[in-house]
Amino acid sequence: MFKNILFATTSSALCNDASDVAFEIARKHNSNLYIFYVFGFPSRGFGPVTDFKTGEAKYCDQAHVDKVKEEIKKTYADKLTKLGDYVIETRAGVPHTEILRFARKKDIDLIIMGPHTRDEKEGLKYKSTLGSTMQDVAQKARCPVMIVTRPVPKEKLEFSNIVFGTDFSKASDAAFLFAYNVAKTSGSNLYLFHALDVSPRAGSAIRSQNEIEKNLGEVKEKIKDVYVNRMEDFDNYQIETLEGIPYMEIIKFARGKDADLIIMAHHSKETDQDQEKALLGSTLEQVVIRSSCPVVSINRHKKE
Amino acid sequence: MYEFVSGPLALISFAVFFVGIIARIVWYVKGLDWRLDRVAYTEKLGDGIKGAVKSLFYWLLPLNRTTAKHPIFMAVTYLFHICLVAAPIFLLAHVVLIEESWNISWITIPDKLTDYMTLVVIAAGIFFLIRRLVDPNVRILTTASDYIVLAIAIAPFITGYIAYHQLELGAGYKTWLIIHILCGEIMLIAIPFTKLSHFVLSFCSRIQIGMDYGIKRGGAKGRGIAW
Amino acid sequence: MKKNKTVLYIAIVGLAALFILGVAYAQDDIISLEHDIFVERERPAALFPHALHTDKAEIDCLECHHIYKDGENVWDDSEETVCTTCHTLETHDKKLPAMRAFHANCKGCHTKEGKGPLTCGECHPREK
Amino acid sequence: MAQEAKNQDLPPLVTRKPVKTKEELDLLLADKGIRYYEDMKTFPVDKEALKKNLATTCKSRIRTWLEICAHCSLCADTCFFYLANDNDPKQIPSYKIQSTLGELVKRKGDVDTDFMINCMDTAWGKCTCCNRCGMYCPHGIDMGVMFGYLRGVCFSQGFVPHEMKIGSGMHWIYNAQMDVTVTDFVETCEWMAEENEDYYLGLTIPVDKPNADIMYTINAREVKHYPQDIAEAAILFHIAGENWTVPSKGWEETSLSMFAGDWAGCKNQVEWVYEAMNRLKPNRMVVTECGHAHRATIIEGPYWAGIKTGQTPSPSIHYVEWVLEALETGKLKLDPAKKIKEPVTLQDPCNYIRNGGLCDVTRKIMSYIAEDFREMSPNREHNFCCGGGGGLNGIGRYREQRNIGLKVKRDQILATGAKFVVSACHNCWDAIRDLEEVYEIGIKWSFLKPILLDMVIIPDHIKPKEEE
Repeated sequence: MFKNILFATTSSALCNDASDVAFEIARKHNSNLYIFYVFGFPSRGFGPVTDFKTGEAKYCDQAHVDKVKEEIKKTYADKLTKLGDYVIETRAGVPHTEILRFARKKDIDLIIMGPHTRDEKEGLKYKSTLGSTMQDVAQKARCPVMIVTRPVPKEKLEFSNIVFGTDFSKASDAAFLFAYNVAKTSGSNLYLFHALDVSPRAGSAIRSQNEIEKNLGEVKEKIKDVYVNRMEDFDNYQIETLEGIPYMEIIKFARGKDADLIIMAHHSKETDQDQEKALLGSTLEQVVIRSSCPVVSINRHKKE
Repeated sequence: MYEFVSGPLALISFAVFFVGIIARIVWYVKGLDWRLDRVAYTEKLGDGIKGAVKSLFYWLLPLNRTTAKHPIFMAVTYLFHICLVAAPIFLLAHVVLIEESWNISWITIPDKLTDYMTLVVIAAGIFFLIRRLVDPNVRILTTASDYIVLAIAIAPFITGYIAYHQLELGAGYKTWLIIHILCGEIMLIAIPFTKLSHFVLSFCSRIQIGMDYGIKRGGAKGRGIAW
Repeated sequence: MKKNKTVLYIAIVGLAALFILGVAYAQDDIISLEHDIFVERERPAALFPHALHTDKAEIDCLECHHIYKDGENVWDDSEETVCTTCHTLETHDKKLPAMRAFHANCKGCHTKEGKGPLTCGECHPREK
Repeated sequence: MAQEAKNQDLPPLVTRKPVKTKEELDLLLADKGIRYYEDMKTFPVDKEALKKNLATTCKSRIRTWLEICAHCSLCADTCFFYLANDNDPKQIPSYKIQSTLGELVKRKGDVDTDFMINCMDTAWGKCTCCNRCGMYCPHGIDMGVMFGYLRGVCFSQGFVPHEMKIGSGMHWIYNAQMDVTVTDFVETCEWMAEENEDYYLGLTIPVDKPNADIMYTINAREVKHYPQDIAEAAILFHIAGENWTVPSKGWEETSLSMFAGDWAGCKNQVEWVYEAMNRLKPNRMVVTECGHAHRATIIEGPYWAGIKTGQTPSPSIHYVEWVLEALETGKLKLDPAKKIKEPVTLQDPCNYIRNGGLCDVTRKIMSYIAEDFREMSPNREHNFCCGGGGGLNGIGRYREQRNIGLKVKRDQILATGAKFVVSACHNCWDAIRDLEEVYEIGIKWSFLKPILLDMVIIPDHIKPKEEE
């Protein structure tokens, strides 16, 4: 299922939780693990690159590459010993570009990463030009992208409870297939969940509770119609709907069900030019920041 | 002595002057190379001429940004050059001498006016000199030859003024007159060989840069370059 | 008293007239080429001590004064003596304009003889 | 001493020839300019060759300029370096050229190594060849042109900044300013098409399509670091319904060879692009939002390639020209409600404004995208260089000097009151990014493509269909 896993690391504490998850999944699935590190962007010509993590300018020559690889090995020493196949790869460039380029080239099945540069000062400085690495990767990757922001106990990686959040988009379709696959393989509980957006942001007129409840009923039917029919003999699922602000409802729901994994689509095309939206972030981003379990974002079907 | 400086020597210096500047123009034009300069001079002659005319128009007249930016200096410069060229050419005495020698003549301007023009040239020369000595920007650029060239350019006017007004000044009229003529001849001879060659080469350069912009650097696009 | 005064006046005028006549007759009182046709002069009139040329230098009148007929100078002192009668400001009848005539005549001779001034200021001196 | 002895055994880094092999290039890259500049200090001047070079290539135009310069200092305040360095007389363009090329010509090439290093430091570190001074000289003396020439002289003698030597080598080896191969380029195009085809139906990036209307060429940096720029271009062409293509060979429009003064390299590079024009026979070529690329391939290129008319084999235009055309003909329709509301200013890139005559084009585009457009002062052909032109952005040796030079642009931007700078040029974009990094004045900057993409009305047949 996860033949090739790409773990995009900043080689800092920020990625510790993600690394635990990455190594464990790779071990469990006997996957090829690519530990991927991006130095940053050349500050000029063929000169040193500015490290996004430290803001330092360093030449990416062989010595430096070796040093960084050595450091990564050291950082993950005890975990690496348990692994079969792994490769440490480094690149200089814009992180999300290099991650995506590599993922495409190596036919990666799952990208695992931490929240990356989101709340770091240096990262913010570049945000207006480079965007948030996580968001860009999640948005553009052809494969599922798992974002881990909190520590995950090993046993939770059995994925007994999976929440699939849908908005019925085409992208959600891809997310469903992945959720279904994982649930089937791991024998998990699959919650097919939709949050009806009743926040003022949604723009529509305020609905009466009757109307909302009617809508919720319709949504349930739709879930059955769209997803349930496609699950052959798999019956370990529940359909749930709630009204509210979508990301809040997903978080609350996942917490209530002691979810181990949230799977959802991320198909916002909002660019960073749109200040308001960039500031609030997409539903996915909010979920990622707040979720206590890993979140998998899927945007599209894998290229055949 | 007077006969010599106003006769054969004058002839020689005029000859050197004319042959010299023509040679400089020929040398300049022959030295233009469409490949080295990266300007399609002949292939796009039409655009080139348009650009050249534009360049000359905006710079022969004070219709350019440099004049707007440095009005005082440029006013002095324009006046200096106008007077420097016009005064000797249209001075009655000079025209009379030329007419008597070569039987060609042209209009003249009143002595009173040339007298003021001479003063303008001298005053401007002093202005340039002081600027060279005082302004750090100009000082760093200045070489000995700049002073020499300035002296060569101003000397005929100072001596001409002295001679015209027949001031004694220790030497007497005739001596000053001879010095004046010599100074004029030195200037004529110096023009092709020194920075004073800008007398013609500046036009060459302006035409060239006009063509450059007219042919190559977007001159044919939109309204062309705005000097 | 009154009669005496009248006599005195007559005497003065008479003397003056004599003096002027004498001067006129002697013809050596020409010192510059003050011709009326030069209305707007750029330079003072040229100095021309006539006597210096005729008496001292003993230059023949025909060197300067001329009326040509069939290529021969037929001038004599009964003829016109004022140069600008023929040589007007502008050229006409193939006659040189006045200024060029003077310049050619004076400077030509000065050059040829190697005597006399050639420079502008020597003939046209400024008033000091 | 020990260092010298050691250096003698190592392969030479400073040479009078361009770098043409991968080995030499790697050696230079690995050196980071340390031994390179150290070796340069003792690298001899080939006086005979220099003399010959000057005699054959320094002709009447430059000699006249050098000779008739009136030393009047009117060019002083035309140079942003002079202004940024508190009116330092040593930064007067005339002084800079007279003390280098002027002296070189006067001495007929009889100069020493220190002199040549000073020439290098001046030609690259104190002049971006923006040609602004040339527009203010009453004699029409263009010191930018002369510094361009001096760069060539320096290059032929091996006195060239480390990164410029590498850049010129990259062009020889990869036909691109960076180590981007044809495969990298084509793959990136495929990748970008894949990444966006779900959002824009029918989106493709056609490679090597003959007789297309537009052959689009780019800057290698877009492949290497900003592939989304290629995607944006593709999307906009697609929305506009253009029949366009990219050449698999001949896609690189930039020329570090030009910045380096490697004239043979320049010729080699543009011929690669022209070859693509001749092969694919497009109606015209459009170059990406890059200033020097336009200058190198469209303005100067034909002369390097020996084309007498000074025109590229296919008519060539800058991206901004295409944008304006698309806006005016309605191929691209922008949503007026999305016009930028905040004050916006515009950077005029020297290489296609002063040296390309496109100032009206960019302004007309601004009228489509900005509600509160503020001109910098001065502007258009008279705008100051961003501070990073002429390859200066890329040279480590002059980083400090460049950062000082950025002050002029910083003050120009601040004076407009705008916090958003539109910059349709890679190097200007970089310089403005760097000036924000160095001086932190709180501005944003952008190419045109993302702005247009944000505002453009996407035709229905391109919109993805959500099964609802």
